[in-house]
Amino acid sequence: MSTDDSLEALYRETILDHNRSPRNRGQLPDATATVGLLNPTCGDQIRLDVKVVDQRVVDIRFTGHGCAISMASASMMTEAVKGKTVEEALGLARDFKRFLTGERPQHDLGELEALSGVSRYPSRVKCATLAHNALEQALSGSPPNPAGDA
Amino acid sequence: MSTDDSLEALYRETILDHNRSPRNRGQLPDATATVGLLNPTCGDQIRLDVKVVDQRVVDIRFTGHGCAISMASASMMTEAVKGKTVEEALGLARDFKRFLTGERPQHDLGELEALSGVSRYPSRVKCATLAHNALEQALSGSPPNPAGDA
Amino acid sequence: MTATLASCKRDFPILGREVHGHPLVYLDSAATAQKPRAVLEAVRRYYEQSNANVHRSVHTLADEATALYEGARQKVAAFIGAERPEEVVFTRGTTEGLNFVARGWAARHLKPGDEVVTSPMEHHSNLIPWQQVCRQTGARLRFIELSPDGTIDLQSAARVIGPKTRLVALSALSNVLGTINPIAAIAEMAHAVGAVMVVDGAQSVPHQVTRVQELGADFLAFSGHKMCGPTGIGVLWGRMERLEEMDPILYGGEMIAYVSRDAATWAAVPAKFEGGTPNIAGAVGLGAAVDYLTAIGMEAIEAHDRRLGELAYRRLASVPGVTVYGPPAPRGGLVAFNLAGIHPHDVAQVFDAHGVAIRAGHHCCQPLMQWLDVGSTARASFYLYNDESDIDRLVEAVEATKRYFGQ
Amino acid sequence: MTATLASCKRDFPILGREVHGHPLVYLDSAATAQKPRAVLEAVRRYYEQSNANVHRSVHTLADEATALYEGARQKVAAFIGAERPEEVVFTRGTTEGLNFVARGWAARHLKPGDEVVTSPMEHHSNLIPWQQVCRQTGARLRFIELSPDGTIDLQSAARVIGPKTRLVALSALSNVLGTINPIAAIAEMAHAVGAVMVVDGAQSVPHQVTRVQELGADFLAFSGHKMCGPTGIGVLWGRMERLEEMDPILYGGEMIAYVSRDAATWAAVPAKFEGGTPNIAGAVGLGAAVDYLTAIGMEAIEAHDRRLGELAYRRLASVPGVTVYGPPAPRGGLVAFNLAGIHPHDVAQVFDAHGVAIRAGHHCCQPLMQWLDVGSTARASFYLYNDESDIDRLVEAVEATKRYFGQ
Ligand SMILES: Cc1ncc(COP(=O)(O)O)c(C=O)c1O
Ligand SMILES: Cc1ncc(COP(=O)(O)O)c(C=O)c1O
Repeated sequence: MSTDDSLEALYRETILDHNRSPRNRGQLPDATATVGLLNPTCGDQIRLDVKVVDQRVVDIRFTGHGCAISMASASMMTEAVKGKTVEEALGLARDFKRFLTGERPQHDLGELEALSGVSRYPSRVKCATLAHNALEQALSGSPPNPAGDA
Repeated sequence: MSTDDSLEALYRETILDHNRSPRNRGQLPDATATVGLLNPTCGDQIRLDVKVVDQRVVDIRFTGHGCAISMASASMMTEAVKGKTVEEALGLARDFKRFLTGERPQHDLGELEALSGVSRYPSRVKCATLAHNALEQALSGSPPNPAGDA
Repeated sequence: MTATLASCKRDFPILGREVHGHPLVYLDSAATAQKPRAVLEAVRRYYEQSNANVHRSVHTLADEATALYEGARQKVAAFIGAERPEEVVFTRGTTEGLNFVARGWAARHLKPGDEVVTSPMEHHSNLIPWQQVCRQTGARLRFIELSPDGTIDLQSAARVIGPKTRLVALSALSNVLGTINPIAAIAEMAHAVGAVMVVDGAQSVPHQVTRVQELGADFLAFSGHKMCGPTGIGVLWGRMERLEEMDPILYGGEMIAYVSRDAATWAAVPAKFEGGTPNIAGAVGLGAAVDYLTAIGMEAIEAHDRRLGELAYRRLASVPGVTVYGPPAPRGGLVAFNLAGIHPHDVAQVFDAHGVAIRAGHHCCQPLMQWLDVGSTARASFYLYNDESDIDRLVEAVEATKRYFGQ
Repeated sequence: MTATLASCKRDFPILGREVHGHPLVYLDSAATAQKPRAVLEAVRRYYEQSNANVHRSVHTLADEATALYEGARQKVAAFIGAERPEEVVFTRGTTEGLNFVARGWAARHLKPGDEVVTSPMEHHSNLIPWQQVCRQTGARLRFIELSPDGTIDLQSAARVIGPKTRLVALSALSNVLGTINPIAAIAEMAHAVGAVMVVDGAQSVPHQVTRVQELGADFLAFSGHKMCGPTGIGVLWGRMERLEEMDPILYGGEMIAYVSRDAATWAAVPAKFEGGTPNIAGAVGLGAAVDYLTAIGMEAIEAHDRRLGELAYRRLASVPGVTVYGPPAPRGGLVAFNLAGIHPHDVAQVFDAHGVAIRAGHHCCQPLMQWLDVGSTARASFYLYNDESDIDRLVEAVEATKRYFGQ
């Protein structure tokens, strides 16, 4: 792969855009769950605030710092799950993690599919899944399955 | 080196003879010093009884079990030092150990020179020096220099 | 790579060597095995194309090196039937693996009055770590006795393994007696009293089909260099629950989660046990060795090695003046023996002059030498690249040695 | 082998590689160095001609293997100016060496109230072992503070090192800041209060002339893989008196004198610390690496690496939006840096797309990241096979990355 191809495979325009202008950035004063996660390999941090009402994610915000992949992934994820039921949101997080190991997603992942290139960069999978792990933890109250963490 | 050359280099006829019929084998009831040594690498053992009168080795005996090299070396050593002064005997032991590392002996080593081939077999040097280490210990009352033990 | 047992010898460059004018007959594989070209090539390819530190960087070489290193872990896991690759911890060898269990698991779990059980046939690496951890914790070290033929006495095992037993450590195959130990039966006794079963697989994993689930072990340690892999790499396999309750041993890079000036938390298993830059090329080479052995077939190798061990035992036993040790059959592919009146070192030296490489000594089993009541023994050990003609050369060397020393 | 610095690049097969259509520029030698053909050949020759277990047998291959292994020890001893080869203990790497000192020396000598002194720039391998042994013994861990430019504050050192200090552990060259630490001065302070000086030489020994006598260290740990040697081999050097008062860590084969069922005594240094089959091929390869570096000349390599490090620092510092860390000069051959608004992982990824291999992360120095108040950094590191054109490529990659992320 040439320079451009290799970068384009990883950093789709959507990703650069979400990285430059993250959606749902901030905190929720009335969050029902807040989770902080750190990626020890690279020092990336995320804080995720979720507001769940009647088993539905009515609002979600994130703050933190990390690479373009992890920040764009967090931004896209918040957009994807806002308004979804807890069940649906958890399904999406798991589906996305499978997707990054090269499996076919069961549901439409929307913009998150722009992260497909990550599956070819094992060292970056952890970046892309950080926000999703935080989401799982916030919604299920338990740490996510470490296998999906690979 | 062919089979015969390689064996002849190590096991001179004198050595096989001393191995078959060791001289000064046994114990001394009136020993002035007795030393037992073990070679942990191969389990060889020697017990050396020395009788020193007026700074002279008037009698010496050994028992033990070990390979042909170690038993022949013990047998030859006892012959070489019997009747010598303590000084001379210690000098011989040290000279012999230098000899085995390929250096020239300062004194005539007599039959012990038949062990010259050992210097080409680093794994056997310990066998050939066991009795000499025991002698040094018996005559000086202190453990021998470990460097010579290599 | 030929991938059949019959013609595999040509895969091993060193076996084309001459020693003292004779084609080399290498009968010291229990000390260390020779390496097939496929392993040497895998190591060279790693260094010439992908060498980088693992897990640490995002560049192409580092990604490749990490994939090769973790790929080797997966290969080893499949080779021993582990449930998850994460249960495979890379070590320097059997010795380090057993010490890890002693320091990381036993030191944490043993209390005064507890008992650790082992046998008198163990290699020093599967004995001294237990002596030391017992001394440190106040636990007591007990021994299963051997039957006169050098097999484990199961009645003694049943007596010794009891409610105080916390850990049982046993080799699956003795490096001196050739005894194939009844690990599954002993593991059952251990588990019945709630003890942990530690298996020294240094001699078994290279020579026998290994399925950790059926073995019944909680921990299994083995060495790459004895199974056609490079030196400096080995494996500690453990059940995930046991590994999780084990302390790390080497503190440093890559085994941590978070570190402040005053404290640190650990990464998940297996990273927790792999502090510092690992032997990456060694792991890659071990992965290639596993591929090679698998292509030849471990069932075939197991049958072959046993056959050679049993044949050599019979043929040596029939030579006047030769004493052989351990059971006649079943046995692994090695035979310890002595020639009456000739010291094993002299035996090995005369063998070497005939191009036959064997080992002489206590084989790191001094308590077993005490049990056998010998200072040391000679030992011939076989592997996939040996055949019956090597046993002919072995027996000829015995005769030559007897003649030489006039016995 | 060319044996001159100017043309040595061609001795390294991997450096002929392309990455994403560009000739590879390898700037990650601080993580692990590339290997010259001479090292790979020495390893291959060992396996193809002399592979056998060391110290264990009397056959020809075993004699050759032992001579090669002990020969490597002598080469390493000469390379660092050790008084005796026996002071060189082979380990897996720096991490294992430092852990050995913590477990074998410090655990035995520290008492409650004693103090261990280190610095905030240490690699986790030179920090966590001391955290743990302090926790275990009741000793206290103290830190020499850094000056704002990332050098050791000698006044702080003079305050912190005092009558309670039993051990001072410091890296000779920081793997992030590039700082060359005043080991001799600190060692003098340590010795004045009767403390032992432990030096992490992971980054210094590959890049600087090392004379242990002048260094003033009591222990020095380093890794073969960072100095053109194989993975899985390293060295712990210690003064003989210190090594003799240190407990063994790995119990097993070859490190013993006598063993009974219940007790064991130890072999002499260094065998006492080399339990189990060592990484023989690794030691042989390290010996070849030492020969290679010596032929090129360590003085020349030291000057070359420093020049590249200082030049890269200046050139990066002059690019708008780039922050560089540590002192401008003197410095070792590495520079940690950040690009404003772009995460180091993304920097390294874009660099990789341009064929430039650097590392991004916390470099196993989380407390130093906390001190620098950054999450992570990018790092370019140089070795004998790099030259100024590689710095041009580095700076071009910085510009390309800024353009790519629109900064
Ligand atoms: C300063 C320093 N100390 C220690 C280490 C650890 O070395 P290794 O991983 O080879 O054990 C490194 C390298 O990663 C280092 O740079
Ligand atoms: C039964 C047994 N256990 C343990 C070991 C130690 O293995 P290593 O030296 O590779 O650590 C050996 C081999 O020497 C062995 O035969």
